[in-house]
Amino acid sequence: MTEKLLQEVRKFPPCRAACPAHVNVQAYVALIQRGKFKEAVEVIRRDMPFPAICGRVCFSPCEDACARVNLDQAVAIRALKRLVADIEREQGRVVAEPVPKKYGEKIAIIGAGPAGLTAAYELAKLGYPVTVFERMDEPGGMMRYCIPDFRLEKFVVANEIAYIKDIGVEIKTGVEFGKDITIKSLKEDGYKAIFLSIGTQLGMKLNVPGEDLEGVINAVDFLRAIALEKKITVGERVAVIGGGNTAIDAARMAKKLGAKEVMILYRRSREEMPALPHEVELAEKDGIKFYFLVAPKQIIGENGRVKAVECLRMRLGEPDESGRRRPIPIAFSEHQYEVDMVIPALGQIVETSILPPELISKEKRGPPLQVDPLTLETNVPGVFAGGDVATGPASIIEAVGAGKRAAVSIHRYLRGEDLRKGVEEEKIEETTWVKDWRLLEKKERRYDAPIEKPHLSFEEAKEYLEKLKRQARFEAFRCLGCGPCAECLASMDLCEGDKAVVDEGKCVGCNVCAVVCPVGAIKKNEKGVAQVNEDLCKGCGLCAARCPERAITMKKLSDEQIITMVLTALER
Amino acid sequence: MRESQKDFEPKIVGFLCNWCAYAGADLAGVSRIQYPPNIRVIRVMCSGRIDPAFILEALKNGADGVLVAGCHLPSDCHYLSGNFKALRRVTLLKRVLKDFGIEPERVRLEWVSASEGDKFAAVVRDMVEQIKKLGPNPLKVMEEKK
Amino acid sequence: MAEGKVGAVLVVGGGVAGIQAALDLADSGFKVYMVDQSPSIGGVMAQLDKTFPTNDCSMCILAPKLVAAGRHPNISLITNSEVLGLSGEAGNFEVKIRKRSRYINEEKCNGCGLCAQKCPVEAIDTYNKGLTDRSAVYVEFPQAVPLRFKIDREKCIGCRTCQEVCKANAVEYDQKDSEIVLNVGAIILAPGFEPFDARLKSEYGYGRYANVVTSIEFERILSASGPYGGIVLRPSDGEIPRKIAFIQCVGSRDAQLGNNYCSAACCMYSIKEAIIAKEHVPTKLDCTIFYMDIRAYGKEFDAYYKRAQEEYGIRFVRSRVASITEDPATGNLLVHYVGEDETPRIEEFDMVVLSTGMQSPKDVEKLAKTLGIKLNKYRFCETKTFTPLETSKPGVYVCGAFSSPKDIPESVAQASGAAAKAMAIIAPERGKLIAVKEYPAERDVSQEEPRIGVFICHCGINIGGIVRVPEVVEYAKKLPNVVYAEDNLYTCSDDTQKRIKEKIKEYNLNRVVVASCTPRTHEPLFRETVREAGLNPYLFEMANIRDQCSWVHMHEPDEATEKAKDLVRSVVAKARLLKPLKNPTVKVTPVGLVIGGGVSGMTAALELANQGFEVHLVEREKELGGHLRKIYYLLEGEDPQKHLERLVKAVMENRLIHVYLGAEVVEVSGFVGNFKSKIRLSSGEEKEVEHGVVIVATGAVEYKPKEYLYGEDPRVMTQHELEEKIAKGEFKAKKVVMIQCVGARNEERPNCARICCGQAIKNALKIKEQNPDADVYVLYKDVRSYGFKEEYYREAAAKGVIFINYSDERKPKVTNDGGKLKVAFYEPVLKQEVQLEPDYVILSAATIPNPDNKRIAEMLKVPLTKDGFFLEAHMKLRPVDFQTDGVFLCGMAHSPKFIDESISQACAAAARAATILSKKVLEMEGIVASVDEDLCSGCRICEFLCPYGAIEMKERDGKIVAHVIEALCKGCGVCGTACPTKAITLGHFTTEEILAQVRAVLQEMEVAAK
Amino acid sequence: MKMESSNPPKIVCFMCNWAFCEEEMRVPYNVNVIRVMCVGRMDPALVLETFANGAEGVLLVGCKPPDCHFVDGNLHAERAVKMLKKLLALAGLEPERLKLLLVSPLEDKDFSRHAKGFSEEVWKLGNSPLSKEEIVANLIAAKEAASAFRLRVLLGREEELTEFMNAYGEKIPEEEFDALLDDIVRAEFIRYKIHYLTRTKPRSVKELAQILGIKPSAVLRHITNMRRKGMIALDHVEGYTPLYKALEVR
Repeated sequence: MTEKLLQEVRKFPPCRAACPAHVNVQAYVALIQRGKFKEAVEVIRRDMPFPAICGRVCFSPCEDACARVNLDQAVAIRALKRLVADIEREQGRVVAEPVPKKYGEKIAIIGAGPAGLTAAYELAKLGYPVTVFERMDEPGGMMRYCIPDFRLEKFVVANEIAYIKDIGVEIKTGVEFGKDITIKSLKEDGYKAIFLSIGTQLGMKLNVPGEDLEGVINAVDFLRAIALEKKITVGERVAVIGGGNTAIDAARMAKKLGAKEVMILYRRSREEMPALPHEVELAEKDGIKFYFLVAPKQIIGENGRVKAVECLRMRLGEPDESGRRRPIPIAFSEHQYEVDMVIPALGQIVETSILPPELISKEKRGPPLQVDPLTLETNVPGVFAGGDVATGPASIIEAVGAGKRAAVSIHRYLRGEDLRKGVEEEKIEETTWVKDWRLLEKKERRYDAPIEKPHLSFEEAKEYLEKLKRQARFEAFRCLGCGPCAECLASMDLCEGDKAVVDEGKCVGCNVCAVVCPVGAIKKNEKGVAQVNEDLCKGCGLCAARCPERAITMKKLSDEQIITMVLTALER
Repeated sequence: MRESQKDFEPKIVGFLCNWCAYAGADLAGVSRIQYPPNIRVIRVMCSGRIDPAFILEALKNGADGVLVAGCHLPSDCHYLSGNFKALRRVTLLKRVLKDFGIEPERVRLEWVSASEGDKFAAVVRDMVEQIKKLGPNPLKVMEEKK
Repeated sequence: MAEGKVGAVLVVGGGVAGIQAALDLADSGFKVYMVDQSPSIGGVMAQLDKTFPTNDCSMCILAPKLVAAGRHPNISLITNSEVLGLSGEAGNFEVKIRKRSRYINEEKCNGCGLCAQKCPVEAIDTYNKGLTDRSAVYVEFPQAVPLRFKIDREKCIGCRTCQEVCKANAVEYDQKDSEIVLNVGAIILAPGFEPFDARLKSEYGYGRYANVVTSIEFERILSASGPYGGIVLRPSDGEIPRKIAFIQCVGSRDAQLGNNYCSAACCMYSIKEAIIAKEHVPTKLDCTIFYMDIRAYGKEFDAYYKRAQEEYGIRFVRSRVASITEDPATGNLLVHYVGEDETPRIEEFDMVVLSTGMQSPKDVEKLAKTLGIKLNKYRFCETKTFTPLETSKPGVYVCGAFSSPKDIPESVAQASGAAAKAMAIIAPERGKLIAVKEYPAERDVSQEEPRIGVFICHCGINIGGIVRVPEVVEYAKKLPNVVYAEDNLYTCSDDTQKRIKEKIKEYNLNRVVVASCTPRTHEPLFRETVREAGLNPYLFEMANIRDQCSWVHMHEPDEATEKAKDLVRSVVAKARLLKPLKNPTVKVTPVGLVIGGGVSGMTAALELANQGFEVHLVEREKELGGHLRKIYYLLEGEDPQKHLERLVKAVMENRLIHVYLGAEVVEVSGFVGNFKSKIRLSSGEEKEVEHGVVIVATGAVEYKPKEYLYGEDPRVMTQHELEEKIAKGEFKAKKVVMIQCVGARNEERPNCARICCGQAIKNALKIKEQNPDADVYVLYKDVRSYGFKEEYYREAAAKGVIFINYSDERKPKVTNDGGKLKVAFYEPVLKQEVQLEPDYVILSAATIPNPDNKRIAEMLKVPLTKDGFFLEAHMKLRPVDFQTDGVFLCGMAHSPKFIDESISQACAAAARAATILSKKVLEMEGIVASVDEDLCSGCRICEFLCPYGAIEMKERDGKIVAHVIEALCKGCGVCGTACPTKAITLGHFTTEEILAQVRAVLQEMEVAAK
Repeated sequence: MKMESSNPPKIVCFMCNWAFCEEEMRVPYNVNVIRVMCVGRMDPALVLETFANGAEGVLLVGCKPPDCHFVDGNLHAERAVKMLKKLLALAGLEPERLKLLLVSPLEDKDFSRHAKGFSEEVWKLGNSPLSKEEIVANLIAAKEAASAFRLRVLLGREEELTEFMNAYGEKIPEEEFDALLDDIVRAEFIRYKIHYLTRTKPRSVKELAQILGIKPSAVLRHITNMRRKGMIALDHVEGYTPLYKALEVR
């Protein structure tokens, strides 16, 4: 599927174009409209292996790009994905049969995070024998260890990874890269291509005095420890420093583990917070206090334990290269917060020590590894790298995207094809088609399943699921179907991209077709004759029905065809 | 029966005077009156200008029928008396045609005023039917035989 | 406001009168603005089917004038507009005009008609008088000028279809009315008339009964381009009527409605409609005309009336119809009338036509107020007998039905007359404002190989929709000598004209062929373009692949495409042989010769002099005045003798007019612009003069009766003799009998003498005035006091003058019974013979042609009518021109007429003459005959055949050969066909060219290998 | 008397792609379902041709606003059906034989209930309309009227003119447009009926008036307009009665 994706110039609807993994949103939403939940999941799986995970934690760039934003509210794409994935799981896990091996070359994937697992999944589907090496005991990387349970249940992660195992990916845990295995050792073991997707390991240091006092623990280590059920004592008053999702997760986890008062200190303002808005709301609902434009100057300890943290007030200056405005400390604005625990959550960095020297990039600034952003090649032939390790901390969906691109590069590398063909920055043409927004009727979002699932009895759950299904179909109906044919496996053969055809001889250019067409796919060209834009035409046939000169016919469902069906129906 | 009547499409040459007959033919066009496409019109300023030599030339070159059309007698002619001269010449020519073995009915003289679009169409329709009955131009038939 | 005089004229009204005035002015070098309320010009005449008395198709004679006005460089048509305000004075007016919005851009629209075909909304077709519908975007009739469409804003639902389908995107829904200000020197009013609304005569049931129609509606029913396609049908059930009744004087001669005047033309057009109706039905049709008096007063009118009775069997019933009721079952109409024998009768007819009279235009008060002109009591424009064309405001003239109801020839004459008046004011400004066009030097192509450019038109979809035009273009490219071929959306549009000029330069073309619509309307346009590109205009030919191909073979696209190819091939074959022709030019002597010094001759001479032209006025008598000498008083009360002195004084004192009294023109030679004449003076010797035009104003004489004891008994005299006596106060009588139609409307002279009824009533009123209790009897056939004279007829009857009708069979007898004068006649009402013993018997003797006419006719080689009056070029549209160019006619020499009509015609003749005298050089039509002198055997057949005497025999080095006077040759080509040695041939239609066309159209030309 | 299964009326149902997915389609045998992309796809001429081919009832099924996948396909269908009912009435069929059913693609599950209900209604209207030869002629005339430029451009523009604005920026009130459409539908139907009647045999105005049941003057007026549009021409005259013959319309 990925191969096909890269070749032709891709005309995606805005949602699919915005998604780093180009998931065929329109297809599965169309299937949901028809109540075909099982087929919907299959369509998602064609593009990425983690429907349930992304359904829960993705920052959903697709919803921001949804054309419906011009009208009322974006279609609840992520919620729908989550629902179909949950339904599939509720109705018993589908055991996928393993994909027959087509090629002999063995491939090693280092790091079972979203990037690594996706690459493995894709390469397995292509028929390669793939082995994934994972340092931790369980595969999943950040998904397993970093995202708290109340956002992403462990069994969900396990379930999705199981599917990948089913199709034939071998996952070896407890194998540490750089220690148990190295590039050289793998090559010797006969692995023809290696994909480094070890993500980021180290939390960024605060670089303020008192950082190594007791009671200061990095957010990732804090969450990983909880995920590994290690005993963690949480202080009475906890201060979390940072504004990303990890900070929110750590703060809420601390609250859940009994902390009386949890506060988040963030050096910029609310708008610049990278965390998802509704996550921030949930945190506020949990009682977590936010202090903006504040940055730690030093951590004050009392006999080795944290007693307070002294901060400076900030004001915002010019935007830095990431586009966010640079915070500038205001002199003499020191003030203290009495806390007994400090959790820095400034983002992760790669631990360069475990990287083989030849891969480390020469420049000082930017990510440690020297990776071609498009083909994910490193300077060592046969070795590819992607995910957080190459780009720095990013979202799961971006890692999945990286995994897919890596799979393609590796496949081409092994097959000896040119890696760059058709890969220059992806030529994606966004098609947003609705002609007159005022024509459309405002339809409120009908589906907003709660993030956390309420605890219900079995019957309640069943009935609740039915209700959710019906709401989901309503919500799916709000999708405007921007892209050309969505290959949504619709069973009706009718819908195979029927197009309108204009007989130029008959057309007098009265332009009724342009008035009638809901998608603005047919207009008069400069020659004064109607011309169909095949990409936008949905094949609804309104123009053919109204054309005063009957100059327009439909390729498949033409008038003659309808009449023949009528005649056979009436046994004439 | 010569060539079957059905698929024989006669070729007719029409000499039309500019002021009346040609204007009548135009009116047939303006009022969209349909008539068979067998006629090919040649415009002259006055029916008096139509020389019997033109008619003979047409018949020699394979025309199956020739229509000469001018202004109504006695006073419609833009040049006062051109139509009288046309009447004399065509009547005389028709007598001569018999000796050449050509049916006189192949040459037809009609008066069509500028407002008689219907009449012009009717004349063409009738002439096509008539020539179809007569069959193709005997000169042409002879030549093909040679 | 430019000071001084402005060399431009505003013509208000685009009917036949307005157009004639505009053409005369424009041809004489003046800028003309023509304003018309309706979207295209043509007025009521465009709605008529045929015109009396010649039964010409109205559109066929009007269309050339419409096209001429539409394309004349000096005439600007401002249609769909009205006059708002006027300021300034004669010679320099400022007029405010409101141009109402058409919702279509006039420059862009080229009249292809696609919008009207596709418009879904239908509206009442007012042009066809509501008998059918038209679409909301329309043009009034196919030959409309300017051929620009208009959107009927009330009916249009704004569905944008027309805007979308219009290929020239000319539709502008947001177009607003606009106002323009014109600076003109004179104004001519020709707004025409408004037909009387027949609903006001409710007793006739118009508007209630379907089969009662007005005369103009009947014209549309008769017309071949009308709703019924030229067959007379009853609107109620579409059947062909068996019996039609025509009812005269509906809304005229009706004191009760305040229209106590006669509308002058209704009698004649009813007779015509009856005749044409009979022709337009394949079945037997009886027509009956209910009338009070048949007023067939004009030239050849009575002959037409007689033919209607005898040849067409039309029944005339003298009776005023009381009322009409309808038999609902059959839709037939029951006409209640009183028969000639006074018994009330009811007769059933299938259809009734109401001859509605003429009223002044709808919002005439507003127009009069804005222009500041006085209206008479019937709301027509007030004029006087001696100034029939002038309104109460100097510089503003009037012509046509707006001054008084009149028919087409009178209107056209008045129009030219008004043009003369207008010219007189701004004569010094002549030629200043007109666009004189310079053409590039003409390229000599005689040595060049023919290089033909072919332009094939789509005409929107009119051609392109049926004929596969690109295929024809490819075919044309392969024809021999064709170096360039292309297709255009609209070949006649302005941008394509530019393209053609570019292609002529780019491909060095020396022949141009356009395959589009009919040359009759578009040949001048393309010749102009070719000439502007430096080529001789005659190196151009057209193929008609629209009106005679795509439009008539709409269901046979293949055959139509083949035919288009044949036509293009045929025209290309002709184009190959085309030779350049030059328009012959003739120099013009700016002097006029007027024969006859009556009121007409004097007026014509004065009008020409006012425009600065020298005039020779030749009068046979010893003094000027002619017929006017013997007229002492007028019905309208003005003093004719005073006006006569004023006229004679003006003529004698005018230094431009050379008067020759007691003189005669004995010989006239030469042709238009270059006449030479010999005048035998009273002294006997002959004087030779050179002049450019001749105006015949020889007047007419009173018939000296032979009947009714005239000449035997002094008590029997003619109206003129009576008038002289009354003027001298020598007439006293107790009982007087007048007998009408003496010497007229009989076998010898079938036509009416027009003015005797007027004279009889005038004298009768004079007698009653002097002696109220005198008994005056008038024995008449028809009282023809038409127009506003009707009022005096009613006044005479009111004052006790007894009018008694007699018929030809029972003519009155005058006997001298032993010294006692007796008049015996049959009284139709009492139904018995009656005898009177009057003191005097007055004979209304007819006015007969001047006996000298025959001599002058031969001298000028101009024809006479059967009656002996002069025969004009075209009775309707060229009443004062002769067929031969440069010779004009006015006054009673044309036919008997009243003084004001003579004066109008005199001014008209002057205006028509001015169109020639105003030019230094006359350019004639290029298509003329030419003689190959070696082949000419001198047999003179051509000289004898030429209807225009344009061929004369000349002696050329010992041999007598034919020679063509190019100025007189009209280009009919008859001579070329008759010439036994083919020595003479017609330019642009040479024998070789036509033969080439014949060969090409028949054989499949071996396409030159290209 | 209840409709037995023996003589149910022949029903043709045109169903939009989004209404009633497959499983909900238990359909009685006399109802033939034809799937189309959108109910708006149904060209009025096709519906009339369906009747002309023997259908006793036509059921159009589409999605209830606002759920039409093609935004306003269902609204266009509503306007087309409104006009079609006028044409059916003119053609002598009971307008109830045509029904537009707009369902919610989500809630409505049971199509067979609708199908049976409609069959019942049609059955009550009596036997097949095609039994009367005259009705066949009417249907052909109605079909041609519905295929002519005039009606179709008005139908196509109706929404734009009555919902938004026309070329002059005015909104045409619904009733006014309806009245105008009424007249035009009647006029076009009569003209195409005249055209149909005079195709084989030239006929006179009186004869046509008698067949059409309208005043001869109205027939004559229609004929003048048909002449103007090149639809009819004078054929010949018998006695005092002109007879007209149809011209093949391009």
